[in-house]
Amino acid sequence: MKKFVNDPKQFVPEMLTGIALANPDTLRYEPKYNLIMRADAPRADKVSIIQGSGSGHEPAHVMVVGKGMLDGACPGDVFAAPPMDYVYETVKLLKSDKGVLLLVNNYTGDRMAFDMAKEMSEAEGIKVATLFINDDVAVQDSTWTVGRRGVAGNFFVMKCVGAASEEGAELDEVVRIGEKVNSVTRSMGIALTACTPPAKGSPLFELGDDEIEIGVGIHGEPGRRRAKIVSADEIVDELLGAVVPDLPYSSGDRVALMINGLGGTPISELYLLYGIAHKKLADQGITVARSYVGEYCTSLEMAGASLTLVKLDDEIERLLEAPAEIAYRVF
Amino acid sequence: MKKFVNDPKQFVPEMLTGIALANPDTLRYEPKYNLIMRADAPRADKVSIIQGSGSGHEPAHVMVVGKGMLDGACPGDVFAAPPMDYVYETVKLLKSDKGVLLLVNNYTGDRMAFDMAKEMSEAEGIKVATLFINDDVAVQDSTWTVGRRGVAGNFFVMKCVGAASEEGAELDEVVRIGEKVNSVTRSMGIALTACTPPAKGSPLFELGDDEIEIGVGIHGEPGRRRAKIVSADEIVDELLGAVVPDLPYSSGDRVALMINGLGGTPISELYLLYGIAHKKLADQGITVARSYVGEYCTSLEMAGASLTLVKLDDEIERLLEAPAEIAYRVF
Amino acid sequence: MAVDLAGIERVVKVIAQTAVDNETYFGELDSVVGDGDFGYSLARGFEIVLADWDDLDRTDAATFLQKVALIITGRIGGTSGPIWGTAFLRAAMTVKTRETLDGDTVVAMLDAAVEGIKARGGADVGEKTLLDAIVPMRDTIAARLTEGASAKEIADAAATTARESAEATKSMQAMRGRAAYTGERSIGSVDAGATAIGVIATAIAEQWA
Amino acid sequence: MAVDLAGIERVVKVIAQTAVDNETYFGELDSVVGDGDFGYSLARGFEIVLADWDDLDRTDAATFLQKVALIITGRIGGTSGPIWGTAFLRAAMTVKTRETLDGDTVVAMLDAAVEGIKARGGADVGEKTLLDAIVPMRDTIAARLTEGASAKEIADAAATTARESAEATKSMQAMRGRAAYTGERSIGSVDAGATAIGVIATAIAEQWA
Ligand SMILES: Nc1ncnc2c1ncn2[C@@H]1O[C@H](COP(=O)(O)OP(=O)(O)O)[C@@H](O)[C@H]1O
Ligand SMILES: Nc1ncnc2c1ncn2[C@@H]1O[C@H](COP(=O)(O)OP(=O)(O)O)[C@@H](O)[C@H]1O
Ligand SMILES: [Mg+2]
Ligand SMILES: [Mg+2]
Ligand SMILES: [Mg+2]
Ligand SMILES: [Mg+2]
Repeated sequence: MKKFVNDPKQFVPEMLTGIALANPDTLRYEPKYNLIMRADAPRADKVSIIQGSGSGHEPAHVMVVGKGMLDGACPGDVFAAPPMDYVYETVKLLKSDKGVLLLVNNYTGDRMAFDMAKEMSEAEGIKVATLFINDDVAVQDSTWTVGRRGVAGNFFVMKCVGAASEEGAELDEVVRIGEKVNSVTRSMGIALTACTPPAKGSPLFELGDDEIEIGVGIHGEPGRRRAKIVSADEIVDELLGAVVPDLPYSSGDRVALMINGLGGTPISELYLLYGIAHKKLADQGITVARSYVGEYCTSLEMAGASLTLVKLDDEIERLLEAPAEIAYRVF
Repeated sequence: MKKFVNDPKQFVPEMLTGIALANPDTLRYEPKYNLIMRADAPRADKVSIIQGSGSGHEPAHVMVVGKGMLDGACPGDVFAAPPMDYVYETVKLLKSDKGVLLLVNNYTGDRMAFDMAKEMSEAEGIKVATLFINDDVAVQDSTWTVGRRGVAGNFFVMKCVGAASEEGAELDEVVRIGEKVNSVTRSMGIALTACTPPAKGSPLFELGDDEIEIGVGIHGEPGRRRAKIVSADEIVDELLGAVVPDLPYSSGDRVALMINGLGGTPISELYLLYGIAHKKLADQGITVARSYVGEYCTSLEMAGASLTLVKLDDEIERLLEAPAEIAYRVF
Repeated sequence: MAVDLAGIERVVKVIAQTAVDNETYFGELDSVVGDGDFGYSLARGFEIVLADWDDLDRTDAATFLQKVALIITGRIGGTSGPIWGTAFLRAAMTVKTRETLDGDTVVAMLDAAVEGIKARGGADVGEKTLLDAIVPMRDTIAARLTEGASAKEIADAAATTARESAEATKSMQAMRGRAAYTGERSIGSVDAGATAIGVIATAIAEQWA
Repeated sequence: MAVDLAGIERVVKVIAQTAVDNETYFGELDSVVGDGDFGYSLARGFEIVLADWDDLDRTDAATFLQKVALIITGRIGGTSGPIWGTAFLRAAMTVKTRETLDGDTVVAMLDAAVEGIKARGGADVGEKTLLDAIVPMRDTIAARLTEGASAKEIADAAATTARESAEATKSMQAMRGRAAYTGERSIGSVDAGATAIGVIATAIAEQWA
């Protein structure tokens, strides 16, 4: 394994320390719960927005804490949902009169930790709602009850509920918006390489020099099927072919298009994919009105990309446009 | 080779097409010269800032075109300085009464193309200045005349001259600022893996599973020496040990600290390095007043990172803080 | 008389030590069609059980088990935290109303744990989870008890069944947890959670030697 | 009488074709201590020379060479564009004042090219660049001319010297260009530019067969 790491067990705490040191004025770090929270949270006039999830998806979610996005993120270790305590203590630290919204990427472990924490918080009189994000079309939800996974589309849910809560919207309203955004968001990913959790020290799966995994999640778990590497055009066809018909997105729709890097793919390749997808959507009469190209939800250093579409309406577009200030930034 | 690519010869044009499609209102693309330029440039009341360099360093430089940064970037192919024509035509398209500033990462090929283009432009009465960026301490400049290389520190030069030119500063003043920033900026990089130019299809060098290259540049060329992989702490010591004494940066200084990813290293690892470096600088009495963590100047999909320090003064800090809007963005 | 605390302690310690010792192995198992964190998660939690060992409240066996359950729930991430935490909590509640740590008590504790796991994760036998090792193991224990076998014999038989049942998950398709996302590709490899139960049961049986 | 256009054309075409044919090989050479783009850069430029071939201005040999130089300078990136472009431009200027494409003219063209390359890139012989193949080759041609050798003999000797001189760059430390950044590590591998000169000179000599 070649990574910038000291003791692998300290990988997450040391990363969180870096985030905190880089943003001393705006963020606060609670090491006991892997918690990165806004220094000015909780605010009585704002619903608190909390994400958990595992680590290894950075910038999601610890680097998107800030004005107009999350109030706090309390990830578990790499690829592990947070222990229930982390969520429960985070809710207590961030509780607000307006309520707390827990954003949960839809996985068994995350659901259980957040459900348990919600129950315990409610028993203490805290107003809590949960919202499960499940944008991944690679997974069909007929056979197993937990259903589709939450992947990079979670960015759009976070952005919109973050903006709405910043404007002072009530919990119900914030939940309505988040559910709407989730309901019009679909994603699909492709991996070119596996990834290596620091504590494991070796790749989670082996891919041949000419192989790709189609329909991967964001935890280094294998995808739905393996295929030979093909051209960027064909890869975009594969992704759009899965995503577009699923909602479906149709001629006349305005959409946001995200090409998300999974961690090891340079932004040059992501923009190349973006250009192809933008044109192919235009050919279908679908207008890309907003573009998102870069890393939003990664799988450690996995090379690969996911494509996300969000069907826009005036409300969503306005919330996506609203200003936000987070640790993940250029300047 | 596993990359998102169609015909490798079209790698750069297809990437540039993606950038243009993602930013239809703010950017213009001139395919003949690999040129990405601001849609509102040139402006008679503003010095035009132009970068060239090779491709493969994205977001530098084609994705940092925009308000407060570059007016145009006309890269060559992957790792190749732009042909002289690209620069010359770009200067003609972006010429302004206030003048044109050419930012050149200090490499033989880049210097020659920009010098020739400058001569030809001046012959046509265009006011042109060049500024060579050479922040890399890995290269000593005693033996060969072209001297030190320009690497990720170029971001700070671009940011400051971009901000100054946006404020309407005259060419001389913009050059003074750029030269000052360059003179207080030092960088050093370490690679964990080699990188693969699309047209080559195989890695530029081979690194063993437990080896790193110390003092690499940003073109996949080998570094100054090879070593066994060590802990993140020791890597930061190595980088700071080369960078800090070079200017030198001393106790009492306020600095900007950049941990730049070389393309394949996830931001989690970059923040881990950041935290370590921030603390070690504090131990030496050096205050990190501004932080930059992420990808600024890459080497395709190379895993690795570089560390850059900029000694701050009030003027530099003000220019770094000034607003900017570029294609490389989160929201 | 309350259930013998020493007996509970001994079993818990074996479980904790086995989880810590098998971190890498359990992680490898979870890498095949999962995300590789199972070994790490268990080890980080049970490591704390061992570290806090001397300070755990030992008012009675139930209280002790409850404290262990709290550490697990609070400190283990992923699916395993809630699942294993719930199992320990339910077992603790069973012990509360029992007098001795005999075979019947063990079966009752396992029944409670199984119900807790089912309630928490919605899984049932045959869906390729740790239930596919625990439930057959529980049945073996119950059957041998009726036959009047010795504690040692029962422990050995339980371990054998747990191991064999874990091995049998190979042919199952995962219907729960992260492995389920891989669909039919999950067939052909054993379930990590079930295998862990087999390893732990074996370690427990070895204590009787 | 002006210099024979056909002769110039033939040599330029061989150079262009050789650059295109050796894209991968030249790229590999530049990968050892450089950035691997040398083959790609040359090929992309000379590809255009070949594509535009029929439309190039053939008013006279000097004009023709000048047009080629413009394509090279304008379309080849990296260090090679300015270096090779300058070399062709200087050679074109030499031809302007010459009557025939004889041995003396060739030597004069090479001298002009060498001066151009030195002026443009600041390098000199012994610094591990293409100069280390061109300059010895030029000296061989001049020497054989004095001895009264035939054109074919001279071309063969030039090719041999270019190849041997390129090979001899192996023991040099790079003092110019990107390879110089690797310091002593550049010792032990041939220079890409010098080797290209050897390959091209060999291809030209083969035309005389
Ligand atoms: N819904 C469920 N109910 C019970 N056990 C489950 C369930 N889902 C998964 N498991 C068990 O958990 C094990 C994986 O644990 P862990 O790695 O902690 O989960 P994950 O990483 O998927 O969150 C599986 O091998 C399986 O035995
Ligand atoms: N200053 C220089 N003067 C003349 N030739 C040079 C100089 N620097 C490098 N070269 C030649 O150029 C070759 C590399 O060309 P190229 O790959 O285009 O350059 P780069 O990628 O370094 O910009 C070297 O092998 C060497 O022969
Ligand atoms: Mg997990
Ligand atoms: Mg180059
Ligand atoms: Mg797991
Ligand atoms: Mg080169």
